[in-house]
Amino acid sequence: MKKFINDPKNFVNDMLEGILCAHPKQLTHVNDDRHCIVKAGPKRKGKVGIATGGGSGHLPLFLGYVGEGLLDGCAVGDVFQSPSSDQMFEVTKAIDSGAGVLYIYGNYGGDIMNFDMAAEMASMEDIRVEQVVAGEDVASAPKGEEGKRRGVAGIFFVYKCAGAKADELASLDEVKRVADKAAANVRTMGVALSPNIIPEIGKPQFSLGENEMEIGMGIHGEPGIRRGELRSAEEIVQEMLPPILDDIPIKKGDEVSILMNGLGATPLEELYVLYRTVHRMVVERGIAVFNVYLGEFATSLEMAGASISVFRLDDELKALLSTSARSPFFEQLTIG
Amino acid sequence: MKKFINDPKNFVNDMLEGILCAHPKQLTHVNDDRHCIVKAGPKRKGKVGIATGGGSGHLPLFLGYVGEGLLDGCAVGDVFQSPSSDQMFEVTKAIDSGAGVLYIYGNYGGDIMNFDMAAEMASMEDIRVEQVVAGEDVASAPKGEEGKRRGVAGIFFVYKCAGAKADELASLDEVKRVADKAAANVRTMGVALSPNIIPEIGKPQFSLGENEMEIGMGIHGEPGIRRGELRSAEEIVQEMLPPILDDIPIKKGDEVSILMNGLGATPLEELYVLYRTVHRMVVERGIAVFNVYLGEFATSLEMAGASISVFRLDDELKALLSTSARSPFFEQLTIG
Amino acid sequence: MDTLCKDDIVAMIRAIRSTMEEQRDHLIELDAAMGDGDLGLTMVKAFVAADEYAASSDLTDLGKLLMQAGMTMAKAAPSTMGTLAATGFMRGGKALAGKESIDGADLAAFLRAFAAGIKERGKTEVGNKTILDVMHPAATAAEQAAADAVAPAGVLAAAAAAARTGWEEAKGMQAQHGRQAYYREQSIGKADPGATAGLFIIQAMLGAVESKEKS
Amino acid sequence: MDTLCKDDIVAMIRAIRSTMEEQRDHLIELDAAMGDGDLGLTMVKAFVAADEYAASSDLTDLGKLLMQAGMTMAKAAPSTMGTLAATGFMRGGKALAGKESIDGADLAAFLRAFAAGIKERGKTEVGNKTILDVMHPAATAAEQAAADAVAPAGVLAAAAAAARTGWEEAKGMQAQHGRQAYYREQSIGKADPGATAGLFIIQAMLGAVESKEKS
Ligand SMILES: Nc1ncnc2c1ncn2[C@@H]1O[C@H](COP(=O)(O)OP(=O)(O)O)[C@@H](O)[C@H]1O
Ligand SMILES: Nc1ncnc2c1ncn2[C@@H]1O[C@H](COP(=O)(O)OP(=O)(O)O)[C@@H](O)[C@H]1O
Ligand SMILES: [Mg+2]
Ligand SMILES: [Mg+2]
Ligand SMILES: [Mg+2]
Ligand SMILES: [Mg+2]
Repeated sequence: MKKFINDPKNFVNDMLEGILCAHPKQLTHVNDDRHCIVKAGPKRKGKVGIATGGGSGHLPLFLGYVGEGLLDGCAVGDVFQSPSSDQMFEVTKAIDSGAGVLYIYGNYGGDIMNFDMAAEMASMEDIRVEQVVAGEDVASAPKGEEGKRRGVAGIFFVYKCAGAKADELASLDEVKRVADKAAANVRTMGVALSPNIIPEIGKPQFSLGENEMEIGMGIHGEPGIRRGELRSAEEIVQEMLPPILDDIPIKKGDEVSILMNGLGATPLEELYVLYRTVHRMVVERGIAVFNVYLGEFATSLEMAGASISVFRLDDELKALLSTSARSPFFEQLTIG
Repeated sequence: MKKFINDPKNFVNDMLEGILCAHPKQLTHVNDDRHCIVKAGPKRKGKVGIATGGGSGHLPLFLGYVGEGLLDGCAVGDVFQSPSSDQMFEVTKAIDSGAGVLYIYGNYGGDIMNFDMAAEMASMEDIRVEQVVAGEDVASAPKGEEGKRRGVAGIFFVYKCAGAKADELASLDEVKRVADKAAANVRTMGVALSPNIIPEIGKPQFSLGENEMEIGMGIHGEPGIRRGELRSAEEIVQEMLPPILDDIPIKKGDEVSILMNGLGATPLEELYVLYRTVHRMVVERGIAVFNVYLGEFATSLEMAGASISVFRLDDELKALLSTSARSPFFEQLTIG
Repeated sequence: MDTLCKDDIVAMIRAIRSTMEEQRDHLIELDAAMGDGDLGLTMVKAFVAADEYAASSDLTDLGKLLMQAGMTMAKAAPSTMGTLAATGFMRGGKALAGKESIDGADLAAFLRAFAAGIKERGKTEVGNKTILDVMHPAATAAEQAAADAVAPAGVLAAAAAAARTGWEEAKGMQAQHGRQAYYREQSIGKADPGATAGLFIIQAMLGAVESKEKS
Repeated sequence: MDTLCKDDIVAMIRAIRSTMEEQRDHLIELDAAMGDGDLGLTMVKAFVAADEYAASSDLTDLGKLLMQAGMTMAKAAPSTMGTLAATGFMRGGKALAGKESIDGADLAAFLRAFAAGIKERGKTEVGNKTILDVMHPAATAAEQAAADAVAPAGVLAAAAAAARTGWEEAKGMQAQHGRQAYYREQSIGKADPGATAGLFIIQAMLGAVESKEKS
């Protein structure tokens, strides 16, 4: 295990300490617990608070989207572990300004149970909480069973649109409506080339043969659709993209934003090699590309691999996507 | 070699095709050669053009810093290879708006010779060219032999400050002065944990033992200061940071911007674990941290490793660093 | 012996902790086969926390003690199973609120509330290849034994036997929840990690009471 | 034979290409030991391009042909050595501008301009463990031979012998430029990759002329 770490037991804590001292003007923590990250500075009266949460090991997910025009708080778990309901509740209290709080998180058992518990605690303190669970990995469950799908990199679009809406001082119902709409319009699939290593476990989480890839694999090593010999970038995209586009479906005349995401160890160069084919296929179908996000938006430690997310836009989503945003991990100047 | 590629011979071309179709509003190419990348849209009359160039495999270096408030053009070479003088010359012609062109690039033999040749060609066409060669890797040559030092991630600061100055429509001499000043105030050191693989070669560029690291290694695998057993993140920073700070020296009362850079495969989480100790040591010395850039700013394909750059600020550099900037690889809203 | 006192409850939690520590790698392996491999770590974390809490608690209300132990677990190990086990202890403890000693019927009530808590928190049913397929039959068997006025050791023995059968039956089921569900038919025939952890909990409780009887 | 014609020059470039293709892996290895390992790739690229250009060129001006071959190399292989070799051909060719046949003195002039070009472009001196430590003595030996009115094969034989000696001497030097320089004292005793490529160039030129004489 070759990693820049101190005691593996302190990995998450050391990381959080690093994050908090690197970005003191942007992030702080509450309840004396670094796992409870919130935006620094005063709350904006009347603004819906948006919280997320999830395991560590996925930076910039989840806490990386706490920022201006984005989220207000994040409960941080251990590597690939849900944070506790308690921590979520503390974040909830800290970010509520009276307008209620929206939870946006990925569809994982532990997270759901803990956010449910936190929402129960919040309701006992008269904080109104709504929840949007993102699950857009088409490899994780067939059409018709959307509710079983994992949430992966596509949650970025849900954050961005909900964050922009909340910034308009929209009501909790409105922010939730937009988040639901964003979640309904994004689809993702991933492919893994090599495993990651959880510091506390110290050995690879799964194994792939010397020349193997797994299409559809999840960001915790969940099984995909097909394991087989590594193919060319073109063939990989030709296998991955159609199920993404055909699911909603996204078709001729639609306009999309594309997120080409690296899982950790894959160089940006290779993501562009993949994107080249994505672009050609999307354009061939008569779909217009509004913009492209390429880089690491949701990772799995040092896993080599990539995911493709396609986000179908309408005027409302496009406007929300285009506003400026700023977190320590993601900055965007207004588009257009 | 597990990579998302098609024919290894086309790696750079496929990547460039991907980049150009992903960001058509921001980047374009000239002379029918994708290796000659320039900013899309009209030139700004009277603005000094800034060009860079270098081998591929280091994204976001070099072309990733072509953008608003940054550079105007970049000649792109093969993996770890200089682009040709010809390509540099084409970029030079394309970005000159009459105010002259500044070349900013890293201190590597091939690049220097080719930029020299390009400058000669430009002077024959009456384009005034000045050059700033960045070399800030303290591990690559001792104090006193600064001219021999490699340029690595710290060139980001030179780009940012020069780009902001050129945006003020300052003269070529002024832009060069600022670039020289930025280059004189940044110091870097790296550490590698694992090698990279050049697609066309197909096997690791160097080898490190199962539990080895190399402190001071360059981004093409150039030798470092010490190879030895992997230590804890704290010990690694304790070894790397003092030579960086002591070189200028950067001392009590100074204010700095810190760039904690990942070389490719290293997760952001680990960079923050490293930064935690960087921060503590810097603060203990009475140095103030203005801001922190953490992520991948200069990489070496899928090399696992990191580099630390410290940039000593004065009021001028701080103001230039703080302006907004936008490229497909780097966006920054105005700081402060 | 017809009732258990505070020391017995504390010893029970200690016994669960020891079992989890012993079975840590086994649980990691089971979970890694079709999940994320964390179950060994989280169960140890959960029950180390519960044990440390219980061993140092001044509470005489055993229901409250169990509830608080559950809350400690929820903080220490918020994974799926950590949260379910915590919920089980919280609900089970709540069912025993006010009791300073515990008899067979109380144990049955504890297990019933434990199973009901899991069912509600996990939004699941019997037959979905989860810990519920162990805890539910265990609670039912415990209730039957308690109805016959059986003492704690007997109640737990009945629960453990039913748990074991439930654990076997769950093997044949297809996973519907969590990471295991992504494996669909492939999950059939394999032991469910959470069910296995549930079985260990009940077996450890029984073991603690039995070893006390012997001493 | 006292002069070389266009076919001979084209054959010379073809011979350099073949040598580089044969020595590709050897050059990669040499460069990888203390550099980035690209030398085998770039020399092949450079001379494949030069060969393809020369074989299809209509030029009768052999100086111009060599110059253009150099420019082709500069585009095809802009690495340190690619650029230096390209500069060498461009400057060497310039020195022969207008010639439609080439004698021993012309070859000496070519090598002298080649070496001077490298020296200027690389901002270096003899003794810095570079290709110059091969090309400079080769040019000097060629000039001496040419002063004695020796024919092309003899001039190149003298150049190759001096190049070989220069290559040996460079082994003992410490690298001052490029990636090799980062190895400081460790570079002493090892063959310089660029000097090796330079030696191959001269040996291939000689080989081409010799094999023609034999045929
Ligand atoms: N919704 C659910 N209801 C009840 N039990 C569940 C549910 N989902 C998962 N489980 C149980 O949890 C076990 C996995 O626990 P754990 O490893 O903690 O999950 P994860 O690592 O995915 O958070 C499964 O074997 C199953 O017994
Ligand atoms: N400034 C210089 N002047 C002359 N020759 C040089 C110079 N720098 C390097 N060389 C030669 O170039 C060789 C390395 O070439 P190459 O592998 O192309 O370099 P790189 O890969 O670093 O660009 C060295 O062995 C040396 O002979
Ligand atoms: Mg888990
Ligand atoms: Mg090179
Ligand atoms: Mg698990
Ligand atoms: Mg080389």
